[in-house]
Amino acid sequence: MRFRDYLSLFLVIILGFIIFQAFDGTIDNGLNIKQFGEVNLSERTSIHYINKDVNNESTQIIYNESKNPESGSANYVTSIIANYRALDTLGEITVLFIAAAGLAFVLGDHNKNNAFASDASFIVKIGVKILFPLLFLLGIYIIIHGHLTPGGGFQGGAVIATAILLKFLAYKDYKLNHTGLTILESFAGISFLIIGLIGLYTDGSFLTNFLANGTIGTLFSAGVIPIIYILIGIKVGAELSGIISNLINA
Amino acid sequence: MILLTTLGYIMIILGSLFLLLGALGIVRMPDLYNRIQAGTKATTLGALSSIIGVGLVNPNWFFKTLIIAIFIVLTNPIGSHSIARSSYKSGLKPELQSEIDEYKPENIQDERSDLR
Amino acid sequence: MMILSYLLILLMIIGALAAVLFENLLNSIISLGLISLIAAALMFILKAPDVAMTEAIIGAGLTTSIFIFTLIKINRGDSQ
Amino acid sequence: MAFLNQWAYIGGSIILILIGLFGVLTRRNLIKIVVSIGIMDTGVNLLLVSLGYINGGLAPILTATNPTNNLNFVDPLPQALVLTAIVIGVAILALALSIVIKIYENNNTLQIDEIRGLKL
Repeated sequence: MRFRDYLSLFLVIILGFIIFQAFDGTIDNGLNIKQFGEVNLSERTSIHYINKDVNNESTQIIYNESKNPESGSANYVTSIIANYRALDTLGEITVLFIAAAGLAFVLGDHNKNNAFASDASFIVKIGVKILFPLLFLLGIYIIIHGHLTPGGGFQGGAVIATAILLKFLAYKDYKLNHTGLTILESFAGISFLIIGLIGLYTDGSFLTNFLANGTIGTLFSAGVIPIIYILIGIKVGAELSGIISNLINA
Repeated sequence: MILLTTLGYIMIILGSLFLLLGALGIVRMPDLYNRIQAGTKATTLGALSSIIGVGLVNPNWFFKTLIIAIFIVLTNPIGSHSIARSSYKSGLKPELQSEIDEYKPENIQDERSDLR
Repeated sequence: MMILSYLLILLMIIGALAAVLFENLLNSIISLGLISLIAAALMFILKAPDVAMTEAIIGAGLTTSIFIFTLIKINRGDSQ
Repeated sequence: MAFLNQWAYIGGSIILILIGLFGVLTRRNLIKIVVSIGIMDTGVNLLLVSLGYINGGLAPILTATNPTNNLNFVDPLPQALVLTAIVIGVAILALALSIVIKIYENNNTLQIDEIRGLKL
């Protein structure tokens, strides 16, 4: 440990003391941070999200019975990501795209030296041959059921990227078709924007839920939310696969 | 119904016993290859039986637990095989030297190189 | 359940100290994966299954493999 | 025990952030610095999720066993924020690692003391 280390330790301890003061719920510090677990949900705006009705009075929702609430997905996290704050999600996948493009720009495009000297063993090859379609199917299942169960586009896209990572681990000459990846990404992004613009045209605000909502809790429900989540899944899967492919073949 | 629940709890207890045995094996065994053997075999059986036990206790989840069990059966042996192979290739010697080393490249009679 | 979560938090802090203080790069990368896995378990205890799934897939799976590919690249360059 | 009940999650994640900050400030290996940034990322995510927890709350998903919205759910808003933050985090780590690879190719070292100039 040199002098710089002790100085950093001192600074970090001072900063930690200040942050702990800010989170102390017994002091009235004007930050409205309650004690752990004592949050009153009605003091936060998200109580409207819980009632799935921001514009009108709150209603009661019953699983498998209620028809046409404002955002018809049974998973509240999905209805926030893909409906109430879908503009944030659009910005987020833009950030993801910029990071992937920056990685490809920095690493360059010489697809010559592979990361691995030889193929994996026979057992791994056979295992990947069985596991790859199963993992791909699991990813698609997670994406499609994003509005009913935990999961959705981000998780399913990451599962699909993991399946492609397994292919890279098994075969040293495995290459992804980068043109196809680009087409998939562009298709997903443009369709997201077009769905938002259709909402702007029909109901007067960007990314409105303009399709019929259906009964809450069934597979064909929640209007545009499953479509948006499928597009997010395609985009996230393509971009994470592209990142992995660029890192391996750099 | 009570029968299924009892069976499920028995399987969970059995599975955790196998997991405990696997952990003991990892502490007790002398080198990496023995540890992989203890860790993988006992852990696969333990995780499998406890997951099936969960599916029996709550029958709504049975098919999902079956899918998880299939994934464990497929991935766990492949992973431990890769670990053992890469540690052999990077030159880790076993603790107890044995005379026969069938995995050496000159000892393999078969011409197909991808069987190694 | 609460005792379990306290133990997990303690293990996570020990893992973070190990990840920062270890000299070997591979050890600290594996410690980072361990931290992500424990954080996924804690988020499941905090009733956030979506976040737990994401953290388990991305934090423990993809991040670790990306770091290890970087290590492979750098060692390959070192030997040449 | 009441002290632990209140401070375990919040304190643990703040300590995680501080450990990551200490690593960023003191380590000299570039990959070690990126690992420390990853630790800070995990700590921030855990802190945000634990701020939305409610004692005795349920996971914010309507199912056949929790069929109505009158139940006591935890706050879903921090969860949605953290869900996007994790995906952005892995992309940013990958970008940082690609820059690390380039720096290694140009300078043949990872120690930040020995890197002279920015000859990219």
